[in-house]
Parts: sequence; structure tokens; C-alpha cells
Amino acid sequence: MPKIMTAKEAVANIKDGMSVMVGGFMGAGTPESLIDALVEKGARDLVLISNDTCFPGKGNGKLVDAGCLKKVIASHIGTNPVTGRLMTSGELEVTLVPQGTLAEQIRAAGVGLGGILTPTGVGTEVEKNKSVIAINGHQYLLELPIKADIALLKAYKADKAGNLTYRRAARNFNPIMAMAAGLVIAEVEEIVEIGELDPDEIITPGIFVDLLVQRS
Amino acid sequence: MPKIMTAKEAVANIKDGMSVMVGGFMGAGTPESLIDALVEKGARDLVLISNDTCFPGKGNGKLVDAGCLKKVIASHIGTNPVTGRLMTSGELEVTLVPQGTLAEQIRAAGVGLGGILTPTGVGTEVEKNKSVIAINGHQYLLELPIKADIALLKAYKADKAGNLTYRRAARNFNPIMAMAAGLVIAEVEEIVEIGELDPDEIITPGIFVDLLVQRS
Amino acid sequence: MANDNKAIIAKRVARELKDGDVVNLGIGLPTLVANYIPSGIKVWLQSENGLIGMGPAPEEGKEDRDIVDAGGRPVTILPGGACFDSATSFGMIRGGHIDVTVLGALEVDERGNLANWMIPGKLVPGMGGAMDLTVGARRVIVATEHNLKDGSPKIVERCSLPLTAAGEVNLIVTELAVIEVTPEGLLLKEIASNTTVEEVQRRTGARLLFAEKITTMDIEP
Amino acid sequence: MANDNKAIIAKRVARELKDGDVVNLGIGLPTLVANYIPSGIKVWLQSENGLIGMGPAPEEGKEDRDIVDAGGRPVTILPGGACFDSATSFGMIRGGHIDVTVLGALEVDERGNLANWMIPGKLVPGMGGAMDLTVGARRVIVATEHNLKDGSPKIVERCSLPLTAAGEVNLIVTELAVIEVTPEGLLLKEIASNTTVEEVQRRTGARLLFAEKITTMDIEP
Repeated sequence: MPKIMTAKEAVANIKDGMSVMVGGFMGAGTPESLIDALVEKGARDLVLISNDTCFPGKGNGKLVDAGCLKKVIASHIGTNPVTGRLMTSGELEVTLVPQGTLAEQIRAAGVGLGGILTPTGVGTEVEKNKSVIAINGHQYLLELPIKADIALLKAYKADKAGNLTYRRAARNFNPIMAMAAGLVIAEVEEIVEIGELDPDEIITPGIFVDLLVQRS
Repeated sequence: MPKIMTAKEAVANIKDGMSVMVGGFMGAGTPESLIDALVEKGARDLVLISNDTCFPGKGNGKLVDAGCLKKVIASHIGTNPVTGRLMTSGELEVTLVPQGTLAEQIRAAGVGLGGILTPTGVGTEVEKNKSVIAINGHQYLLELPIKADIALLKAYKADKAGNLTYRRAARNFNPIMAMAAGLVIAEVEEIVEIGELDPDEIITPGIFVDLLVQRS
Repeated sequence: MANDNKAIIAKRVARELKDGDVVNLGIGLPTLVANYIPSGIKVWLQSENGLIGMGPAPEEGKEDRDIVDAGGRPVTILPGGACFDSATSFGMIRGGHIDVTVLGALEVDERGNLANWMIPGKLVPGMGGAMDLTVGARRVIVATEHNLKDGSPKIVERCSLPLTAAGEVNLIVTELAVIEVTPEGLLLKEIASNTTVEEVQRRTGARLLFAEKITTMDIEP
Repeated sequence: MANDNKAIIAKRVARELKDGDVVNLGIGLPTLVANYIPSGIKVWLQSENGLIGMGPAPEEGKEDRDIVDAGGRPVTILPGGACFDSATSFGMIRGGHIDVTVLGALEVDERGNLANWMIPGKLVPGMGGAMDLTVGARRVIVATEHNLKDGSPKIVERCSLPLTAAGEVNLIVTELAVIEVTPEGLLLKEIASNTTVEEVQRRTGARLLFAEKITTMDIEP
């Protein structure tokens, strides 16, 4: 069973230098309370793995603004000029990954695959330093799993066993990140009793979730 | 939008010699009406891709009994002695695949991956004739996608746009097969109007489904 | 880009869509295509952040923070729409389940190469979902102004910018022309009513092939 | 196998489980482990056909055709349980999210190799989920009778049958003994009250190492 605690208590588990996956897409489905607590705590040198860095002052963007990050692995940083500026000045390392590849790499880590072959990125800069494998005349890049020390998720409802549901497009990267990190912290709108969620509506089974935080 | 039709009309699309994925696990989540219609039609030389061949006279087992198959790709045939007998006598070709590998191979076909690397089967007979790829000192088998001409699914509810929900453990292989075949036929308990299913409860989006059959 | 040009391009691209198509529209100009889908045609709009059956922007005040498009802007979900995670979304895209994607371009070339995700040293926004969309969609339509502001061509012999994908573009629609990418090269099929074949060729950075019958893009600005 | 032996093995295996463990029990003898989980210990039973929080068989007449275990037998879902597809189920298994799996054996050897899915020319049921479980679970416990009916050992120096997985077994529990697989070999840790270390060695097809203190399996048949 996951422990239920405050955002502040939960992020106390995040040490400087750790790799942290953060769910969300341009802020939708991002665990805002956990982000705020990380900023408050003054986290440093984190490796952020997330789809994007949102906008300045919003979602993940707050981690950029507050100087919490040493590296970002994302598919898109174009909506946050601060990220671009820090990248150009060499203060922030940025690795850009095609979004579908990022999703599969995170999933691969979670489901115990050693890698996946994708046609995405063949013949582009993404191919650099990667194995290209030909199968039946088609070329694929071998992409390796991406895991993290910590995953910060935003879900809609949780029961006390940690089972999670998501709402609309706030689902995005959250369910795959739930499987791919050493410690999984989920911020939710509402915590209900065990048995209140139907087995068929649960998207992330509770065994993946370590800590639960009620959104503030 | 998928066409709504009878099982008999739907299986008219299945020609002798085609590859057919069938959802279900020991009969739970198996499209019985479609199986019955296939047997009735006298299908021949099909390649069955399914977790198992169920029991004699039940689920997929009916396809074995009726001599519809020339080949089976499955993870387990032990519950159906007829399958074993036909395999031993050389009348039926059987390829056994670890269940998790089968699931990922079907998924890979559906999601456009060129293959996946799995630790499952390393150092066993499953390794035969496969590429073994070492990454960071661990060995993985390169497993290739499995797709089919036809997928026969069993779902719980469908709306008229083809969106599907599943019930309990009847979900199993159905959602991944929905993505991996040229023509996807879903047999369902109930067909409801568009808008009656919540966007969050839909497991298989309707764009994957070609034909809908109301369970008889 | 003048708003007129944008509208012309979006309208012309919209005519490429068929009833029942699953369509992903890139951020920017391609998004406008949704406004011009011909009556009688129903398409499913897929958004790579994890929804299908995307509808128009909500009325003001009715925004739902959990219902946004791939640019983070509020949208709606039409009846019959569904939500899913990012792995499933890109499974849909990479797996060939998207009939048409419409994308912008920095450059596009006669081999069907597309560059639209970075200008080294200047602009490095990232590829987002564009690489997967270009590789995965059954049909890739590039919607772009014909030239840069300085008049230089965006349609070229060989892309000089880093590629988004190699050899995946099927059709190029600009305010001046509709050009098909064929194994032999760029085939000019339609031109705007206010231009000539010669002007289109002059403003294009690659040699054009000419269709047997070059028709007029019948679009009201 | 005598029912007594089965019960002894299942009871002893059950003591290996810790509160909160996610556990997958193989078909046959391992399934019995669920009947002997010590009071105060709650585990989550995962079934590879796509559910977690599996409960006991339903009362007669209350079977639900959609709620079955990996053997196709009717079971129940406990409060807090969840259902998922086969790719997710094996993601859970292969991804290291299962704390313990308990599997039967045809043979198991001193390197931790397990053979339990076929006897060439005789029995070819298929591996089902066993290969993924053996590779993926954090701890692999083999639950098996010590010897075949003819008295020959199932615990051997090297498996002669086709392997299910190489070097993945952590613990072997039989009606006679509890044996840990270590890098140095098979370490005898417990023996049944009605046997001796010498008898266990005699009935084992591999050289046993002896723990400093070999205790008695304190199990009532």
C-alpha cells in the first residue's frame, strides 16, 4: 500500500542529482503540487525526463526557472525560451528525443525490454551514435530504455491501494512513467476508499505507486 | 465508422489460408459467435495466432476440432490434447512462443516497431535462429512483429463508432490484436449510441475497428 | 505569412481529406485545416498528446484544463472521442493508423525529405511528434508558404537543414501550387489562379515536372 | 504427488511471502500456496491473463465467465484489484514488478536453471507465461516434490530437459528440504522433521552445500 503524505514530505525523497520523470504535456497532467514542493525545497542538478518544459512559470517550466535542473530529456522545448537560453549558454544540457521514441523508451524500461526498434529518426540527426538495424529491407534505430530514480505523476483519482485513474488528455505520459522509476509519487485530485474504483476503470494498478499526495 | 453485421457476414471476409488473430485466454474473452461462424463456413488452412487453443469443443478449440487450421502460433496448447495430437502427427504446425513475447510481438506490429529486445528465452530453445543482442552486459533476443490479415476480438460494449470496452480478465490479448491486423472484427455484448461511452473508459478507440458483430 | 495565404493553403489541404479519415494536424498553419473541412466529410482528428475525436476550441469560460491539443491550447472532445496514453498515441501514429498528417516545413525537397524541427544555432525547439508523424502516417501533406519572407524557396533540391524524416512527404500544398512528390521528382499538378507555371517554377528551388493537365486551384481566399 | 506432500510444500513456500508482496503463482501445486498465506500477511496475487488482486474461487453458482485465472478456472477479484491487457500484464512481470513467483519443475539444477515446459517427444504443452515469469520476477521459488515417482531426482547437476530459463531460480522447496541456489551451488538450509541430511543428499542429483545451521522445516502436514 502506498503511503499518503504531503507534497513536501514526498519530495524529501528526491536527492540532488537524481533523475526525475515528470508526467504531463504542456502542463496538462503535470503534478503541480509536487513541482512547487521541489522548487520550494531548492532541488539542484536534477535530470528531468518529460515531454516538454512547458512555459516559463508553468508546470515543469518552474523547475527550469528555479535552476533545479542540470539536464533535460524531452521531445520539445520550443514553448519555453528560458530552456532554450540556458541550453545555448551551456548551463543546461538538453537531449531532444522524438516524442513517440521517448514514450517507447520509457515504456521499455517499465516493461523490462532491452530496447526497441523504431523507424522514427532514420536518416536524421537522431540516428547519430545509434545502431541502425535492417530487417526485411527496412531500417530501424535501436533505442534503449529510459528509466529514472523518481517518477512524479498526476492522476485524477486514487484509491488507498494506489490504483490510479486519469482524466482526459491529462493521462499522456503518466501511466508509462508509473512503471519506469525506482520511486513513484502520484499527486491526485481525490483519494477514495479501496473498492470504490472499478477494476476495469483503473489505468495504473496500485502496485506501481509508492507515495500518494493529495493535490493542494 | 465500422459496419454492423452478423457473424456470418463478417467472417465472409476471411479467406482460406489467411492469418487470423483471436483474442481470449482459455476461452475468456474469446469471440464465440465469430468462431462458430468460421467453423460453420468450413474455413481451411488458417494460421491461428492466439494465446492458446483452449479446450476441445470450446473457444478456439473448435477451430482445431473442425480442421480449420494449418498452423498455430500460441504460448500454450497443453489444455487441448487434440492440438497436441495433430502436432505430433504432422497435420498441424505449431509454433510456441513465450506469452509475454507473443504479446509484445503483436503489440510491436500494431504500433509500428521493427522489433523488440526481450530477456525472455535467452539460453533456451526459444533462442534458436534468433539474433542475440548484448547491451550493457545483458543478453536479449530480437523478436520481430507478428501481424495478421484478420483479428477477431471479443469486447464488452461498443458504440457505433467502434469504440470498445472490455470486462475483467476478458480483456487479455484483445486490445493489442485490435491494432495488429488488416481487418478487425469485434464481437460485443452490446452496441450503444455514440456518446454513451465516456472517453476515459474506452480501451480500444473505434478507428481500429472495421466490423462490429452483436454476440448471438 | 499573410493570413490570406494561410487560409488558401488550409482550404486546399482540407479538400484532400476523405470521409472517415484519421487526421493529425501539426501545430500552426496545419491546425487551420480543421476550419475548412468540406461539408459531408467527417474526419477523426487525432492529437498526439492522447486523444482522438478532437473538436473545436470551447466557448470562452468553458475551457477544461485536462482537454488540450498538442500545443497545449484548450479544445473539446466530440461524441465518440477517446483518450489514451502517449505510448498508445504514438502507437497509433507509428503503426500506420493515421491516414493523413499535415505538417509545416522549413524546407522540403524533391526526394520528399522534410526539415521542420530546427535551425542549427538559431532555433532548436525539438521535434515533438513530427518525426513519428512523418514516418508513420500513411500520407504526409506539407502545408507551407511557397517562399521565405526574403523570397528564397522553401521547396528545394536537397534540404540543407537537419531532416525531420527522409523521403516521407507525399504532397506539398502552398498558396501558389499543389505539388506531388513522385519517384521521378516534384510533379506540379495545380497552380493558383493568380500565378503561372513559369512563376511557380521560378519561385521553386528544384526542377518541377509538369502534370499532363495542370489545373487551377479553385480556392476563394 | 501425495496430497500431504503438496500441502507441506505449499505451506512452507507461503512462509516466504512478505506483507505487500506482489506474487504470481503458477498452475498446479503453486496455486495451493494461496491457501496457506500466514495471517497478518497480505499479498497481491497477479494472474498473467490480466488481473491483480485475485481472490479465491467463487461460491458455486457465482462463477463469472470473465473472471478466471491463468488456468481458465473461475476466481474472484478482491477490493483494490485491477484488470489490464496481456502486454501490460507481462510488462508487470518482465519489468521486475513481481516480487515472487512460485513455479513447478520437471528439473531444476545447481546453477538455478529450470526446466518445466516440455519433455521432447512426449509432452509439449508450451511455456505459457513461465519463461517471462522466471526471467522477470525478483525472486523465483521452485515448488516441487523432491523426486519423481520412480525415485529419480528432480534436483540435478544439469538439467537435461529444454530450459525454461537459465540461472534464474533462487529457492527450491520440496517436501523434504529448503534449498537456496547460491553462486557456489545448492545450499541446504532446512530439512523436514522426518528425514536426515544424508537422506536428502542421497535423493538429490547434485552435491549439496550445508548451511552452518540446518534447521527443521516446522510444518504440520
